Amino acid sequence: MASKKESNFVNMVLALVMVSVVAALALGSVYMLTKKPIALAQKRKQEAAIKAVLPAFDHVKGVKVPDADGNDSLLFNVATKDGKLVGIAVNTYTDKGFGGKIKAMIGFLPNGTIYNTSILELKETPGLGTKLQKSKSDFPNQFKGKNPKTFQLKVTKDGGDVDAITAATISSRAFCDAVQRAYDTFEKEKNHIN
Amino acid sequence: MVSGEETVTHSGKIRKISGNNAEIAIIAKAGCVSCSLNNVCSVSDMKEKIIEVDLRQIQHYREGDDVVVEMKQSYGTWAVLLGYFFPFLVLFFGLMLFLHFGLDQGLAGILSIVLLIPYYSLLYLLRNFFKKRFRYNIQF
Amino acid sequence: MDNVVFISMLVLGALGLVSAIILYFVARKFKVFEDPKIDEVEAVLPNANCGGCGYPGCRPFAEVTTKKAKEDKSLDDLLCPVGGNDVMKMIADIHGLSIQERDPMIAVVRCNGTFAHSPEKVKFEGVTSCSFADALFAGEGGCQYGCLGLGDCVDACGFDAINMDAETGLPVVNDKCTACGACVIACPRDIIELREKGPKDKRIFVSCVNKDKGATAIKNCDVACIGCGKCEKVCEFDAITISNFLSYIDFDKCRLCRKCVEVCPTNSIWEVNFKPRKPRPEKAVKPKQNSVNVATATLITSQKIVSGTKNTERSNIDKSEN
Amino acid sequence: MNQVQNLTKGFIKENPVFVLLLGMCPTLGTTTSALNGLGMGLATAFVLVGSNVVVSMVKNLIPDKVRIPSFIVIIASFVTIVELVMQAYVPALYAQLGLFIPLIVVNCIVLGRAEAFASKNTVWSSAIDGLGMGLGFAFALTVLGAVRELLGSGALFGIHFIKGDGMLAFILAPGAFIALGYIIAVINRLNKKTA
Amino acid sequence: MLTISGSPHLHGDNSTKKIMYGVVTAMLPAMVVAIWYFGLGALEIIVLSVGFSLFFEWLIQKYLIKGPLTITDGSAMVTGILLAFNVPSNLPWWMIIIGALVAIGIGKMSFGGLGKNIFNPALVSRVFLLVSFPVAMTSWPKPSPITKTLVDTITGPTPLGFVKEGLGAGKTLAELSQHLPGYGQQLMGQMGGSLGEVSALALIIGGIYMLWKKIITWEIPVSVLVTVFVFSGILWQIDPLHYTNPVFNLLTGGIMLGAIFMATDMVTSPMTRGGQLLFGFGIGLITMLIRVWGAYPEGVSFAILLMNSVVPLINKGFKPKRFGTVKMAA
Amino acid sequence: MDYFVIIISAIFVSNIVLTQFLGICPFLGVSTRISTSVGMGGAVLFVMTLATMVTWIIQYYVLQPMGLIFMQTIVFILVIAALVQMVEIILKKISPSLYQALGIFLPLITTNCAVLGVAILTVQKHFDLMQGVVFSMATAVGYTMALVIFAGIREHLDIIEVPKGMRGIPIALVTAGVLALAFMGFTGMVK
Amino acid sequence: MGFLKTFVLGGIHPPENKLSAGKPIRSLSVPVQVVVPMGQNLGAPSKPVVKRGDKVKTGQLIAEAGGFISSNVHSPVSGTIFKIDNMMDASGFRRPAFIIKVEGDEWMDGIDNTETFVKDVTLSSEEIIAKVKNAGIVGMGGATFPTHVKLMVPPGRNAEYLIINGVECEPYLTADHQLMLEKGPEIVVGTKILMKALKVNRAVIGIENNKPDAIKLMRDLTAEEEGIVVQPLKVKYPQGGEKQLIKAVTNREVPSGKLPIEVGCVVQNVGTAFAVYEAVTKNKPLIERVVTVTGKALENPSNLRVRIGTPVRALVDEAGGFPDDTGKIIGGGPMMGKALATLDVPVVKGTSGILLQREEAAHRPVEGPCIRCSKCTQVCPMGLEPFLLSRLARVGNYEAAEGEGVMDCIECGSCQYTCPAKIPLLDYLRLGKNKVGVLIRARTKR
Ligand SMILES: Cc1cc2nc3c(=O)[nH]c(=O)nc-3n(C[C@H](O)[C@H](O)[C@H](O)COP(=O)(O)O)c2cc1C
Ligand SMILES: Cc1cc2nc3c(=O)[nH]c(=O)nc-3n(C[C@H](O)[C@H](O)[C@H](O)COP(=O)(O)O)c2cc1C
Ligand SMILES: Cc1cc2nc3c(=O)[nH]c(=O)nc-3n(C[C@H](O)[C@H](O)[C@H](O)COP(=O)(O)O)c2cc1C
Ligand SMILES: Cc1cc2nc3c(=O)[nH]c(=O)nc-3n(C[C@H](O)[C@H](O)[C@H](O)CO)c2cc1C
Ligand code: SF4
Ligand code: SF4
Ligand code: SF4
Ligand code: SF4
Ligand code: FES
Repeated sequence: MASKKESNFVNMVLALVMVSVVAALALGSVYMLTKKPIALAQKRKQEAAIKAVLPAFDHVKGVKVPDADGNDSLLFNVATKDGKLVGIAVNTYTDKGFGGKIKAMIGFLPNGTIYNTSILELKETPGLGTKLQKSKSDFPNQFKGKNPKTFQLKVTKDGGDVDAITAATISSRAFCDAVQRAYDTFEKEKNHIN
Repeated sequence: MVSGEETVTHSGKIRKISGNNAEIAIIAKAGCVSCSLNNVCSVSDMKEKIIEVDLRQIQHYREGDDVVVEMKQSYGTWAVLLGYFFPFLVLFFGLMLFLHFGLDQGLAGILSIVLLIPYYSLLYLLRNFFKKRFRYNIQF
Repeated sequence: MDNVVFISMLVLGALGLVSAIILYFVARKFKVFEDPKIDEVEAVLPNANCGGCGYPGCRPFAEVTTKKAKEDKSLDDLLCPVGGNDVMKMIADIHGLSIQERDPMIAVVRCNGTFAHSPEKVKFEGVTSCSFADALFAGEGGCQYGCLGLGDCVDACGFDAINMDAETGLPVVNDKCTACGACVIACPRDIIELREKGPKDKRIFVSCVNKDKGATAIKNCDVACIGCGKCEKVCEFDAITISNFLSYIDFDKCRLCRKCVEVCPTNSIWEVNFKPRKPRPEKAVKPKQNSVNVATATLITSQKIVSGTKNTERSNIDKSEN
Repeated sequence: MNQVQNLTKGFIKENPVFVLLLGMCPTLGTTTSALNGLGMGLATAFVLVGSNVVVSMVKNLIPDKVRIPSFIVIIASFVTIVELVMQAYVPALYAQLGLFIPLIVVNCIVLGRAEAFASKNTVWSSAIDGLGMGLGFAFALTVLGAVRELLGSGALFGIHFIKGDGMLAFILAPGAFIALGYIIAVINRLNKKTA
Repeated sequence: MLTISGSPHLHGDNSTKKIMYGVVTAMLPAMVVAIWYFGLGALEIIVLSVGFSLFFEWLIQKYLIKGPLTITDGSAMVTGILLAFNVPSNLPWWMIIIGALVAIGIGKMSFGGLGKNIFNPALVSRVFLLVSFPVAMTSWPKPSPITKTLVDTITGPTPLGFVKEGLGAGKTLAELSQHLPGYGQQLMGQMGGSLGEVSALALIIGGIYMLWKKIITWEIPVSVLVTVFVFSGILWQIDPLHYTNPVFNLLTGGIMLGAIFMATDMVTSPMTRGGQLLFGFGIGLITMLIRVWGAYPEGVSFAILLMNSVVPLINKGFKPKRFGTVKMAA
Repeated sequence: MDYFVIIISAIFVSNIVLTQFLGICPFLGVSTRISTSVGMGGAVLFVMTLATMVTWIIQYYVLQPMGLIFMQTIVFILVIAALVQMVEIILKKISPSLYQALGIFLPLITTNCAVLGVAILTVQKHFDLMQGVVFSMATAVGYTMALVIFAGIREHLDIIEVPKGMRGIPIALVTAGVLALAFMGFTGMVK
Repeated sequence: MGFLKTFVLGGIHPPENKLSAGKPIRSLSVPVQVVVPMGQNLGAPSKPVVKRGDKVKTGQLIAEAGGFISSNVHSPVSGTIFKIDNMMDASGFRRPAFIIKVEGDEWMDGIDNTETFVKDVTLSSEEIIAKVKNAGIVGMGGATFPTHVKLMVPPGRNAEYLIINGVECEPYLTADHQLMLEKGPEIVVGTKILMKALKVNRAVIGIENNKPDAIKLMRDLTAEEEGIVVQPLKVKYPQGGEKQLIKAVTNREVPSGKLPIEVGCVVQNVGTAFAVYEAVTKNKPLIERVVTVTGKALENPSNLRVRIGTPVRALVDEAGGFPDDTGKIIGGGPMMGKALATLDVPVVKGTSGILLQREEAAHRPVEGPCIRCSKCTQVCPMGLEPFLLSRLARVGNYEAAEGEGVMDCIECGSCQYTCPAKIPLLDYLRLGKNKVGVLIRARTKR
């Protein structure tokens, strides 16, 4: 075994600095290497979400838009095909979930009809509130093709048209709130887009 | 309480005796006693702490002896207050104050950390007082 | 783009520098020297932390041996009873020393007041603790020296080496015993003794601690030592002494000739791990226990002793029994 | 000890989670399903192997007093690499594991093996050791994840065996503690029997 | 043969068994009400719960702990009945079996059995079930005298759940209260809820019986109920439109059951009277916090469990007064 | 975010130990002394707050502007390790007697996991500095609370006969589980 | 009568079963042989001053105090010292004792063996104490603490109250009660002597309310006496405990670990007061005492006046013979008494009663787990937590047990009596006290 380096000042500083520098070098390089894939992955995720809630398009543009009450802003993903507006996917949210914030993406056709919805982020109870997700239940399907102008975005218990998830009225209500927020903002802003 | 004040005890070992002072190393029992690798888990803390004890009353100890160090519990509470809790207050209220004056967050943060310097200087000035106050002795 | 790599090297390098400097000073402040041999010794120790060595645990023992080895160049009065000679030899090797081999010891229970020999006169109800019962009364069989059978020794043993025999009501030591001595301390009646194991595990001892006069002793337990002195007389090696009506065999002097065993009128001298004797007509009625291993050693004769043993009242030699 | 034993001891006998009780936080925090547990376990295993190898390579260049910080830097580098790679190629899993990936850096097992084993042994045996321990960790997390998933949602690796849900409590925080508690009790019993 | 033992040589005639069967007796009125309103479903739940509680206790003691069997001491029966009292009467049968396993296995035997547990076993199980099967655990059959329930069961919310739902949806109490049962109905138990919690009157009768038999002391139930009353009273005074009135808070939900039968479990409550008062106060307070601001409509179970966890601390803080520890004025 | 919400959330609703799963090792190995648990809480309070402040400043004034966010983990852990040691050295230099008293009183503060976790969470949640400080303070309080409750329970478990197989860690975990179950009652108290 | 004085903390009401109440004290004839143990007091055993074969007279000193806390022993009979040997005592241990063959009943000179009542005493405090010491008087309440030591108030302390303990709170026992009824005047004189010895001017005779005849009699007898009052007390066990009695009578609390004199009180049993009377006025050493022999199966539960050293068997025979279904013989009362292994043990100075329990009553009920009902805590007169202390003793955490006050336990047994889980709490507490005692001794030795 080669003899171990002694713990004197110079050795210590040298060793640690060397280790740090080499580590930084390695990290920096990996970072450079993964930078693109990471960005790509993120973009893909967003695009996938948009794709899921809108009909086919070839171009998408993100616009920040002040929301209906003017307190916050929502991201509008304006999708066009051959330069023609296909629809807008609205990044919306609500704070009224059982476990707090729920983030969702709602796709509106230009006439205000909901094309599809998807959940981006939620902290609801697994097995209950998580049924908001498409993979877990039919709940989100009832929004497809409905126009909030005629379709009351409220659970039936509150006199609306939405059938709540059994034992997850709170989450259902919250989801309605998120859609409503998106719709209100959409209605307000749709004419300013483009 | 009749049984007198509660005390904290800690087993340690006499490292060195010089004159009336004994340096006692106490192996701090890790918070994670359950962890069998705790002796290598030293990212944030020392394994061994050296404390000094006045040996004037009791002479029959030798270096390497295992002893039990004893301290009144209230001293421990005071030590935590002085060593950790008050500096926390300094940080917290310092930050509040600086932010209140509209300083930039980063600056306020740095300044409130800098505020610790006068606090610790104060402790430094008081060190002889502490020396008199905080007493430990060897049990039995 | 490369400058991300560069900056990160710079930042991390600076951080490394600062930490190194801090650590340097920390290291200087908190320098502690611990002999690496301590670790080595600790590694060979059984890590039972039983305290049999007289130190609070294995690590302290390792420290003591290391210190002794350095200062006195000898490990002679240190012994890890659990590890025995083997471990002590390993420790000595670590320090480059040699040790004196020691005869292995084992715990023996010096009471044979089984349910048969010392029948219950009263029934005890209460916590199963010998030390509690000892403070309360003399014992179910009436012998105030004998085993209470509530197993404080069993609880004390960290090696599962001693357990209560349900049939006899006495503790039995098995060969897991490491002679750590925990049971000796635990017994409120000083019944358990550490004795040399003897060659091939053979040993002879008086299985009784009753200091009553013979007549009284025999009233409570028919295998009690009555202090008749026959064994003392017959022993050619001066290994036996009698005091307080109780015989004691010094294991350093005993040569395992077994003469005393034969003369004892109450069968209170035990031989362990001897081959069975050739049956001798007059002794056949009084078969000696002749088990091959210690575990069955308590299965001794349940035969009644013919009473009428004369006991010579001796002046009390003021010598403690061991 | 031979290499095979080195590799397998981490599974039951010296399992870092069940027996040594290390790295409890990720163990409890990431095992909502068998897959998540496996992912976390493998990430940790990678860091373990990587840091063990590097530490054993540089062990003689590093003075004792800066041993720990150097090891931390090395470990943290590997953790960051894992972070970056997972973000890039398995973003969904990364999102699930969240905070616990950077926390690998403070996982006692990693530093513990670097300090106790890699800093004294050859590169090859350090790699084996890291792999053994890492796989043991991954195994433990997978088992716990599987138990929780099975009881909590009636599924295993995402495949459902029953209609509807199981006992949701097992997916939630309390179930993590309770399930691990009983698993450790069982393992203790097994180990005692074989010992 | 004579017996030797330490003093005392006399023993009082109270026993664990007497205490436990005393509790069972005290629960009879509530049981009758449950069966009257919820029908044979309630009976079935009680029988299953008690049966499996006893079974699991026996199983674990016999095969896992290998200790003495104590299923006859009545404590498992109390746990079983209280577990049944804490679930809706239409709970699927297999859930109640899981509940019994959780109560006895996790809540009680893991700690070593009777007297060793820190948490109330029936409540551990109830909360476990609530968290695991929220749907089944929150669908309450509407009570109706026994003749009708045999025909069909309609599910409806508990008054507390109803109010919470309604308030959450932005309605005011004035609108909601028309749909709530009257005080008389609340007292008798004609409202939705777990099968043992509905009739305050039956529970109070049981409580008085236990007080009379000296099975429980007044400190815990009284402090729980007073705290709830005062706390909700204050809120109600502040804003009667959004906070329910104190009487409503006392008569609905599980507060009576909790205060009288579950918080008083001697195993999991403090030893001294001062400690018990604090314990009761804590339960009342947390219950109200959850009722008013939490996600769950009812918080008694959580409150009791939370306070169970601090019982060791309370016991440390509230020691009996030791003789000879006060300085005499001399 | 409202400070009140942050505090309630960090102490009760998302208690660091019982729902976030951070700092479990010291939590499980906690001593049965209640006073030491409180003392440890005090130490954690200071260390967490200080660490959060420093890492927050580094995050927003160094890493982000320089585009080095990817180095967060490595920088944070180094900074935290150094900070903790520095506090110790300073205390020792300034008043040895005070330092010694702490040494006897407190078990090791090996809560790296929780300290680093809180630092990262503070950044992840996009708190501003004051919010971050309040968050770490409340987290420490929640941690202390869990520690103290557990110390009490441990003391109880020490004197009863827990079945052989469950003794030690298993029963501690099950107890923690039930405690977490009870803490679920706070769900939804703050949104 | 809810307003009677009593102590505050805890206490229980076991069934009284005073079977021998109202039975006049009968003198038991002198047996043919007596066994007089050398150690009959709390403290050091006494040292013999006679040899085997010596002739002794009734009341002759045969062993003298072997230390400060020790007492003289006198021959209770006249005859020959047959042997000085180890003889079985109440616990079955063989300890040194005199075996005296009785020959006639010849008393030492100077002892007034008549029943004449002497009222006036003119001795000084020191003389009284010397007489008490010579007479070998020890506490008759059960603790057998040498009385003269109690009478020597340590310097710096001041006795204010003499409390005469006529409580007899133990179920079954009636010896003190009957003694008060029959020897009231003597007890009053004894009290006055004790007051003089202690130099106090206040004495309280505490009697539980279940002995109204004794209260009335003592009231009448002390009506004229300055400074002596009779205090009726609510019936509650263990009112007879020294600290509880002081609390009940004076509302003072003896501090934990301290002696009654700390609060200016000295407590003496009525039997002790009577013995003091006899010793001081008639030079009669402590050679006989009143013993209650009782039990549900006994034909004739009695209060007997017997010589020290008489075999217990003789007492039982006098009370109707040994019933066949006896399961336990208890020396003392059922709450604090000691179980005896045989009837062949002598009556000693501390024997206040012999209680025979039937087989079915003699056994401990089956122990269950503690249900933490806190009943034991509620009844503990010392404010302890028996369930906790017993657990600490069981797991061997004796330091903690000490901190929780295990040494304060007066071993009254209230906790164990009350416990619904039938846990042998007091066994564990005694175990704990033993071990803590060892700890404390080890500590003070250092
Ligand atoms: C553990 C647990 C988790 C829950 N999680 C949710 C949830 O995520 N979303 C939800 O809307 N309700 C949830 N609930 C149910 C609510 O408390 C409430 O009962 C329900 O939302 C309203 O009842 P309803 O939907 O049957 O009308 C949960 C209940 C429990 C016990
Ligand atoms: C070591 C010791 C010393 C005592 N010293 C005195 C004393 O100086 N004065 C006194 O009045 N009583 C003294 N006592 C007697 C006790 O106060 C008490 O009366 C005795 O233990 C019997 O009380 P009991 O029957 O309530 O247990 C002493 C007792 C002991 C054990
Ligand atoms: C629990 C308990 C109960 C007692 N009950 C009596 C009693 O009923 N009568 C009595 O004279 N002494 C009783 N004693 C003894 C007294 O404490 C005390 O020793 C005695 O009154 C002192 O007087 P003496 O030294 O003359 O015996 C009791 C002691 C204890 C600990
Ligand atoms: C007054 C009283 C109340 C009780 N309450 C409960 C209870 O709420 N839940 C339960 O499981 N057992 C209860 N028990 C029974 C018993 O104490 C319980 O099973 C123990 O907690 C198990 O160790 C109660 C017993 C009594 C005497
Ligand atoms: S039997 Fe005794 S000496 Fe032998 S190992 Fe056991 S305790 Fe030690
Ligand atoms: S040998 Fe001693 S300790 Fe062992 S059972 Fe007998 S009396 Fe008890
Ligand atoms: S025996 Fe001791 S602990 Fe029990 S009640 Fe009496 S004084 Fe209290
Ligand atoms: S009386 Fe018995 S069951 Fe009740 S707390 Fe005391 S020891 Fe436990
Ligand atoms: S404290 Fe989090 S892994 Fe150990």
